[in-house]
Amino acid sequence: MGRGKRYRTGRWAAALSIALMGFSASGLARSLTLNAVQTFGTIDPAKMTDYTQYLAVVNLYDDLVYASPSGKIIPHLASSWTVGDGGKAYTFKIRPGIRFHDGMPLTAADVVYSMRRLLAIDQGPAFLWQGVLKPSGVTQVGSNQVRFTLIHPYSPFLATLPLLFVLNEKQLVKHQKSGPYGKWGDYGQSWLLNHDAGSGPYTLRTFVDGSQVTFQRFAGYWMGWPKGAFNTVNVIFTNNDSTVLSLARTGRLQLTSQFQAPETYKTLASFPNWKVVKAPSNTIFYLKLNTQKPPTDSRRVRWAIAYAIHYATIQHSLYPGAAPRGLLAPPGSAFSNPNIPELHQDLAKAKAELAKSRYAGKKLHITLTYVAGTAFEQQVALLLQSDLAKIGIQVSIVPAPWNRITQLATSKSQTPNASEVFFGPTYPSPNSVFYTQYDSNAPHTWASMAWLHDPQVNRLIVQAQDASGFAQQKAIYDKLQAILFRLMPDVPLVVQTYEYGMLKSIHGYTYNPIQSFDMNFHNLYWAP
Amino acid sequence: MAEALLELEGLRVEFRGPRGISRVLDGVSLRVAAGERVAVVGETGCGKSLTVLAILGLLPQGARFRGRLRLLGREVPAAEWGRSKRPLPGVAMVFQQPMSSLNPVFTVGDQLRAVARTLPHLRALPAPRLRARLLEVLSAVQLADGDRILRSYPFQLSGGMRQRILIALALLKEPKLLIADEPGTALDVTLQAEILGLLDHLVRTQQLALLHITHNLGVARATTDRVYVMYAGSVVEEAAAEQLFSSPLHPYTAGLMRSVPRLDGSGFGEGIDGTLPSYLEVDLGCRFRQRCTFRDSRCEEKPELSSPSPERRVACHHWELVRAAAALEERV
Amino acid sequence: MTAVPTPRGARRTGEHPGWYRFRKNRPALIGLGLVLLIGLATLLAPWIAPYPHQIGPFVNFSAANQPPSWAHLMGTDTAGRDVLTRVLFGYRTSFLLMLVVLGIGVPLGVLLGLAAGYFGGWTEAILMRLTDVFLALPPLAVVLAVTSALAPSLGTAMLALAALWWTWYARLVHGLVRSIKKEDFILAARRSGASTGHILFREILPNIISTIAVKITLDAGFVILLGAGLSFLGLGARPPTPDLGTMVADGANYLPEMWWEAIFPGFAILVLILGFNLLGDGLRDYFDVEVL
Amino acid sequence: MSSPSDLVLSAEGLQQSFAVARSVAGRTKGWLRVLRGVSLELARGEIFGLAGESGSGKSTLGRILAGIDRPLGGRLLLGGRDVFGDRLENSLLFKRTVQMVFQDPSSSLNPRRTTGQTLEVPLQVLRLARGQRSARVAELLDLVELDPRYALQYPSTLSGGQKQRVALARALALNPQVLILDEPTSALDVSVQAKIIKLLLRLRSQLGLSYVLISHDLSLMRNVADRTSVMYLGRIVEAGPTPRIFQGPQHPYTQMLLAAVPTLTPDEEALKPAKVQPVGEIPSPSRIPSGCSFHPRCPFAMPVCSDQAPPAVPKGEGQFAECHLGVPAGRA
Amino acid sequence: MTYLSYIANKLGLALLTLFGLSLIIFLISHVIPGDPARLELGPLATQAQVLNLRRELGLNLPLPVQYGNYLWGLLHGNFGISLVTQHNVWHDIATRLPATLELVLAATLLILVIGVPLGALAARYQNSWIDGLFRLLSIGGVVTPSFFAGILLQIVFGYFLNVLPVSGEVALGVPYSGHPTGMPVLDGLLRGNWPLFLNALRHLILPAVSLALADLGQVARITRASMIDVSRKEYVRAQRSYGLSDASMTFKYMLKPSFIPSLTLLGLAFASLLGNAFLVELVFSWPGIASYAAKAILQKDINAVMGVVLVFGVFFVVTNFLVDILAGYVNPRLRLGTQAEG
Repeated sequence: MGRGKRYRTGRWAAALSIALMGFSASGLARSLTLNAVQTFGTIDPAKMTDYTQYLAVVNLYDDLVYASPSGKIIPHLASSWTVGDGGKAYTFKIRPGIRFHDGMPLTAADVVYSMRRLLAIDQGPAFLWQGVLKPSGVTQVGSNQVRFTLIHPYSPFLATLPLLFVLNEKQLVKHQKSGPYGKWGDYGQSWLLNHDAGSGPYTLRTFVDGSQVTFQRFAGYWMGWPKGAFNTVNVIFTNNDSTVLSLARTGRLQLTSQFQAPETYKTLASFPNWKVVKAPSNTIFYLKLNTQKPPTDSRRVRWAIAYAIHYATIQHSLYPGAAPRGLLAPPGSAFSNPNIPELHQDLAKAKAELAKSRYAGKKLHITLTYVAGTAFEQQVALLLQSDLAKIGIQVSIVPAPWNRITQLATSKSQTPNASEVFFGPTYPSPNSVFYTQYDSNAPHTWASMAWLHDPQVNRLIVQAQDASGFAQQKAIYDKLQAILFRLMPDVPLVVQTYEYGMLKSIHGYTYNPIQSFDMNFHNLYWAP
Repeated sequence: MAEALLELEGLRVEFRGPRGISRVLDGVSLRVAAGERVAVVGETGCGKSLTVLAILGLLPQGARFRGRLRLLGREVPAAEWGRSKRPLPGVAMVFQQPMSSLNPVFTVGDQLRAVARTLPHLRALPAPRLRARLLEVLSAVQLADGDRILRSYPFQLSGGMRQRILIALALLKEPKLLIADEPGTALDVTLQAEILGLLDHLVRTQQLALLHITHNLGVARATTDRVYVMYAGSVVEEAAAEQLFSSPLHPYTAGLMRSVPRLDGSGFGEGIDGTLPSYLEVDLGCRFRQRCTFRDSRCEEKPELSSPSPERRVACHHWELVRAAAALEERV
Repeated sequence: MTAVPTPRGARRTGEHPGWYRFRKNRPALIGLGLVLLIGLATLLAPWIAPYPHQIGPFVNFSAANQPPSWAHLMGTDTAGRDVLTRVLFGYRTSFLLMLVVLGIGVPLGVLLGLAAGYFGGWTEAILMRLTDVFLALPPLAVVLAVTSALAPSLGTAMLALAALWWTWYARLVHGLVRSIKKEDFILAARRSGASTGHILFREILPNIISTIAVKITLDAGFVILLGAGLSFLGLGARPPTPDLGTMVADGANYLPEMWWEAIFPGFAILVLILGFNLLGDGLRDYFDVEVL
Repeated sequence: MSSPSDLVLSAEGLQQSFAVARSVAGRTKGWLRVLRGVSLELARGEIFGLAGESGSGKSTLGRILAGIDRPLGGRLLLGGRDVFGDRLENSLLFKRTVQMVFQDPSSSLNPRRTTGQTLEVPLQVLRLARGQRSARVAELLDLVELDPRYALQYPSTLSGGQKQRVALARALALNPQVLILDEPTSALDVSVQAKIIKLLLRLRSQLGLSYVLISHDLSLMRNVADRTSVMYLGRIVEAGPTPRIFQGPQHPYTQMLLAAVPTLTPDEEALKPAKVQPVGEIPSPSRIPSGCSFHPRCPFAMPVCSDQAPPAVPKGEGQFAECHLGVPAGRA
Repeated sequence: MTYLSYIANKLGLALLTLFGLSLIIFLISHVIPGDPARLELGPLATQAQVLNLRRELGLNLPLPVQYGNYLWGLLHGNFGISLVTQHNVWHDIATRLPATLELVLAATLLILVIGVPLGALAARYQNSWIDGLFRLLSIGGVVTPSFFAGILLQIVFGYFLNVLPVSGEVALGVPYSGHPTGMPVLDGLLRGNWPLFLNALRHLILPAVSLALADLGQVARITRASMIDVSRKEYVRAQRSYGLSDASMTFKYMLKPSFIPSLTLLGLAFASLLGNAFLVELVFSWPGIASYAAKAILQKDINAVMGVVLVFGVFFVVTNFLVDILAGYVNPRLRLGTQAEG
C-alpha cells in the first residue's frame, strides 16, 4: 500500500473517529497531553528519585532556589541569601505574599518543616546533606528567614538546594497519621501518596495510582501566568514508540517524552504540524567499567575497550548527540578541562593496549548490562559486542530491569564488568559528578559502578569541596579530570541531547540542568 | 394378503472405507401389511438394524444407498428416506437402549413436548390440553403417576420406565407402523417379557403394524406373525412364524435354531462354524456357503429367493435337502 | 470338519490402512509437512541461511531497517542484520525450549501420573491436589515470577516451565490410568500373576501412549507459544542469540513503518505452532483419543 | 451333597456392601448391600450355576470367588484355609486354583498385546524358559481349538468367539481347578455361544475342571449346570439340582423368571409356570425391602412377608427355597 | 449425593487449593534474591538506610514466621505495601483489577457468544465448507500468540484503517471518574453516559479480541468435538427420528449436553486468559492489573507480585468453583443428586 493512499484513508478515518468520540477542538487547545515512559512512583518531595517524580514535584511545589539553564543558582522562594561563619551558615530570606494551593501563606516555618521532614524521612534527596546538615541545624531566624548551619564548610551546598521543595506544614499536620516521627506522626506521608501540599504552578487534579495523572493550573501562582498557558496537563504512560506515534498522529498527544527512539523523532518531524525540540544536556551516556573485577581491573584493558568503540555510530545514528570530552559535560561548561581530547575508534591502539596489559594473550570475557527494553541501549550493546569481538574480547549481554541494575551496583562482586548508564549531575555543581561517581567514600550506587578506589582522586574531590573561589576550584577540577581520563573508569560514549516531539504551536520550552526540571509546565504556552 | 403398509425393495447400502467398498446390504426386500406383526431376525452384523435406519432416514454419513420404498401404496422419493433425517409419516420408532435413548439433560416432559410440537395434530394444542394428551399416552404405556414422570429427568427413572417412555414417544405420533429395534434386550428377562407384553397389547388395541428387529428367535416367535431371517446383508428366509419355527428351510436358520439352548434341557446343537464373511469381498456365490454343511458346487452361484409355498421364501439351492434332513432328525 | 479359519485382518499388500487414514487428513499432512520443513530448515540453518555470519556479534547500522528486498527477503532489523537469517536461527531457540521443557516435564509427569492413577490413596490425593494448585496459577505469571526471581534468562524460563509442565501430564495420565485400570484385561493380567511393573509399563502404558503422543504434539506448539510470550516480555535468549519472541517485541517498537521487523518473526512463530497443532489434531483424529 | 474330599471351593455367609454416598467429611451416608450372606459349595468336576437378574449380586459373588474383591463378611474356603483371612487371594496357590473368565472378551484382552504376549504373562510366573513358553502357548491355543498362528495376532483382528477362546486359554495357563465363568457367552451370538459352551464342556471332562457359571440365561443354565442357584437382591433364594429347579420351581421368583423365558417350541412353552406373570423391577440394593425382599413383586405375598425374612426351607434332594409359602404352619 | 453436598465438596476443594496456592506463592516470592528495601529507598540510598528498612519490613525473620505473618495479613485483607507504588497492594490491585476484569469479561463474553455457537454450527455442517472455514478460523486463533494478534490488529485497525484506538481504556478527552464499577464500558452503560460508553467500547474491542482469540478457538473446537460426539449418541438419533427440527436439535437438544465439556474448558481457559492478559495489556497499554504485575515482577516488588498472583489464583479458583456449580446446574444428575442404581 502506498504511503499517500494510506494517509488519505488515515485522515478520513481520523476525522470520523474524532467525530465519534465527540472531541471538541477548543478543549484541546488549553489542555496538554504528554507521555512518560514510567509511572509516578511517588509525588512526595522527600522521596523523589527518578525523572517522573521530579517532574511531578517541580510542577506541584516551589523550591527555595532555582537553577538557570547554565546552572547558576537563582532566587526563587528565597529572594536573597547570605553565607557566613566561614562558609558554614546559610541564611535565606523568604519572599513574602506566596500562598499554598489551599490559600495559606507560605512562611519560613514551612521551609524549616520541609527540610527537617526531608532529613527525618531520610529518603530521596536526603543523601545530599548526609554528614553536612543535621535537623537541628535548620532554624527559623526572625519572621521570614531560615538558617542552615552546616557541620563543616561545603561549597556545593547552595547548588544542592534546588532539590529542597517547600510543603504546607499546617495542611500536612492536619492530615498526618500516626507514625515513627513522634509528634509529626508519619509526616503526612500517606496523605501525600495521592495529594499535594505545595505552592507550585500546578495542582493535582486526578492521581489514580500514578498511572492516570492530571495537573490543573493553579490560578493564584505567585509568578503569574503567560498568555496561552495550559489549564490542564495530562500525563499518560507508554514506552511503546508505535503507540506514541499513533497517538500523535490522531491528535491525542501533543508532547512526547525525551526517551523516544531516533526513528520516532524522525517520523514526528515529518508530521506537518509537529516539531522536534532539541537541547544539549549535561548528562553523559557512559560505559561504566568495574575497576575491581577482572579483566576490567586492568587500566590497559579499559583503554583497549575505549579504543575499540566506534563512537561515530553511537553519536550519529544510535543516539544522536555531541562527543564528550572526558567525564564532565557539557564541553562548554566552565569547569571543563579543554585539554582532554574526544575519543575515537582506533583498533590498532586498542590491540596494542591489550598486548601490554597483564591479560595479554588470554581469552577475555566480559559481561555487559543495559536497561532492558530500551531499544537504543540494546543497539549500543550489540555494537560494543561486535566492536570488542574485533579485538578478541567476548561480550555477553545481560539486559536487566533498571531496578536490578541499581541493586547489582551495591555489591562490588555483582557489578558487571561493563554497564550502560546515563549520569547527569543531580545539582548544578561538578561535585555532583565527581563525588557521586568516583569518590570511594561516597555511598555505593549505580553512579559509582566503576568502583574506583584512588586516594588521589578522593583527596582532590575533598579539596574542591573545601575550596573557595572559582579559580581555585577550576584548577583542582582540571587536574582531577586529567587523572580520571588516564584511569578511564568510565568510557563516556555520548552527551545526551534532550529531544522532545511537540506540536508546532507549543512554545516556551526551556532547558534546565537539573533532572526533569525542564518539564516545568509553567514555561509552556500555546500560540498558534 | 392384507394391504401393504410398507414395502421395501432391493435395498443396497455401501460404505467406502480405507480398504475399499463394503456392501453391507445387498438387496433387502421387506413388506409389512397393515396390522401385521413382522420380525427381522439375525445375528450381530447381519444388517437388520441398518435396514431400519435406512427406512427411518438415519443412515450414517458416507453411506450410499439404492432401493425403493413404498409407504401406504405411495412411492417415497429417495430424498425422503435413507439419509434424509426426516421422519416418514405414519411410521414411528421404538429405540432399544432405554438407558441411552433419552436425552439426559432434559426432563421427560420436555422431550415429549418437543416431539409433540413437531406433530401437526398436537402442535396447535393449548398447553393444558397437550398436557392431558401426554398423560394419556403415558397411561397407555402403563405408567401411572404421569405428573411426576413429566417432571423427572431420565436418570431418575428405572430402566423399565424409560423403555415405556420410549414407547410413549413413538405413540405420540399416532403411527400406523411401529418399528421396534430390540426392545427390552437391554433389560432383564422379566422386564423384557413385560415390555413385549405391553407392545403386543398396544399393537392389538390400537391396530398398529409392528416391525420388530431382534436377534432372539424366541422373542420373534412370541411376538410376531411373520419372520424375515437375515444373514450377511441379505434376507435368506421369510415365513410365517409358526412355519419357520417348526421347519426352517435355510441351513442358516436351521443352524441358528439348533444353537439355541432349550428350556426343556434337550441340549443344543453344534452351533455354526466360522464367522460372518467380510463385506469387502465381492462374492458371486451364496454368502453362507463357507459355513454351510450342505454346500456343493451350486453354491458358487448366488441363490435367488425361491417360494416353496405361497407366503414363504428361501434363498438356498438346497432347501429341500434341509427340510428332509430336519424330518430325518425328528424321526430319530 | 472345522476348517482352519483364515485370521481376519491379515496384512494385505498395498497401503497400510493407518497411513491411508492419516493421508486422507489433509490438515494433518500439512502440519506434518510444516513441522518437518521447519525442523529441517532449523537443522540446516548454518548452510541455508543467507547470512549465517550475522548470528554472532555482528552489527551493520548502515544497513539497518531495510525493507524486504531480493538481498534481504525479510528485510533487516535495527542493527542491520538479515531478518530471515535470524528467523531461521531463532527457530533453534524455540525448538530447544520445547525439547527441554517436554523432555523434563513429560517423563516426570507420566511416571507420577502412572503412580497416582494406579496406586491411588495418599499418592493420588497429594499429587492431584498439587496439580489443582498448579492449574490455578497462570503459567505465564508463575514462570515470569520465578525467572525474574532467579535470573531473567532462557535457561531459568525453561526450567520453570518444565517444573510446571509435569502437572498436565500427571493429570492426563492419572485420568487415563484410573479408567483403564478398571478394565477387565488389567484385572485378568493381575489374576494371572503379572507384576506391578509389568502392568504399569506393559499393559497400561502401551494403551495410553498414543494419547500422550497427541498431547505432546499439541503441547509442543503451546510451549513454543508460551516461550514466545516470555521472550516478548523480555525473558528471552540473551542477545545476540536470535529469539523469535524478542524479535517481535523489538520490532513492535517500529510499527507500522518498519513492519517487517515484527511481522515476519511473528508469522514464523505462528507457522511453527500451526504445524504442531495441525499435526496434533490429525493424530488426535487418527488415534481417536481425547486430549484437552 | 458332595463329600468333603470332593469339595474344591466353598463360601460361608459372604457379605458385601459398597458405599454409595459420602458426605463432605468423607463419612459414608449410604450403602449398597449387594451380598447378604451367601454360602455355597463347589465340588470337583461340577458346574455350579448362578442365575439371577442384574442387581442380584451374582457378579459380585463371582469376583469374590475369584479372589478379586475382598468381602466385608463371611469366608471363602480353599482346601480348609480361609482365603481372605489368611491373605491368600493374591498368592500363587490361589491363582493356580481359581481363575476367572470375564463376560466381554473385547475388554478382557489388552488391545495392544498379541495373543502370544497375553498368554505368556502367566507363564512367566511359572518361570518357564522362553522356548518352553512358546511351546506352552501353542499348546494352550490348541486346547481352545485355535491355530497356533493366532499367537501373533492382536485382539482387534479376532472375532468375539476367538477372543473368548484366548481369554479361556489364559485362564487355563496356570492349570487351575476352578473357573469362574461370568456370563461367558452373553456378549456372543447364539451360534458362537453353542461352540464356546461345547468347548467348555469338553475342557471340563478333559481337565477335570469345576465351573461356577454365572448367567442370566435360564435356558443355558438348564442345559449346562449340574446344580442351579437363583439369586435375588444378594441372597440365594432357591437352589438345587438343575432338573428339580426347572421342573419344580418352589420360589415365586424362580417361577417368575421361568415364565419370562422366550422359547422356540410348544414343548418348552409347556414347562413354563402359567400362574405367575412377570411384573415389576428389581429394586436398588440401597433400599432393600423389609422381610422377604421379593415381597413387593410377589403375586402370593402375605402380611408376614413384609415383616419377616423367610427361612431356607428344604424341599428334598438338596433343593431348598427361602419362601414363607413353603413354611409349615406354626414355624413362621 | 445431593447438589448441596456436591457444592460443599467443591467448596472444600477450592479452599484447599487456595491454601496450597498461598503457600506456593509465598515460597516462590521468597526465593527471590532481590532486595525490596533497596528498591523502596531508591538507587542513591545508603546501605544503612537499606538495613533499617529491611528490619522494619520484617525481611530478616525466619521464613515460617514470615509465612505466618503473611497469611495472618491476608486474612485481614492486608497484602502489604507495594514497594514501588508505596500503596497497600490490595489498594493497587483493587484500582487496577476492574480494567483487567473488564477485558477478561469481554473476552469471556466473546468466547461464549461467538465460540460456542460457532462450534455448534461447525458441528452441524460437519465436513462442509462452513466447517472448513471454521476450523481455519479456530486453529488460527489457537496458534496466533495473543501479543502478535494484538500487534496485527493494531496495524490493521489502528494504523491502516485507523478506525479503532490502539491503546488505553478511554480516550483522554472523555471525562471518566472510575465509578461505580471502574469498568468504563459498564459505567457508561449504567449511567447512561453514551459518549463514555461508546468510547470505552471502541477501546475495548481490539484488546478483547486479541485476548479472546486463543480460547475462542479452543472452546469452539471443543464445542464442535463434543457436539459431534453427542450427535453420535443414541438419544440424538432417536430425537432426530421423531422429526425434531434441525435448529432445535443443534442449539438446544445437542448443545446443552455438549455444553458441559465446553464449560469445564472455559473454566480452565481462565488461567490462560489471565496469563495472556499480561501480554495483551502490555501491547495495548491497558491500565490493568497484569501490566502492573509484569512491572512489579520485573522490579521484584515482592508484595505486589504475591498479591497479584494470589488474586489471579483466587480468581481462577472461584471461577472454576462457579463453573462447577453451573455444570452441576446444567447437568441435572449433579443438581438433583444421583439415585443409587443397581
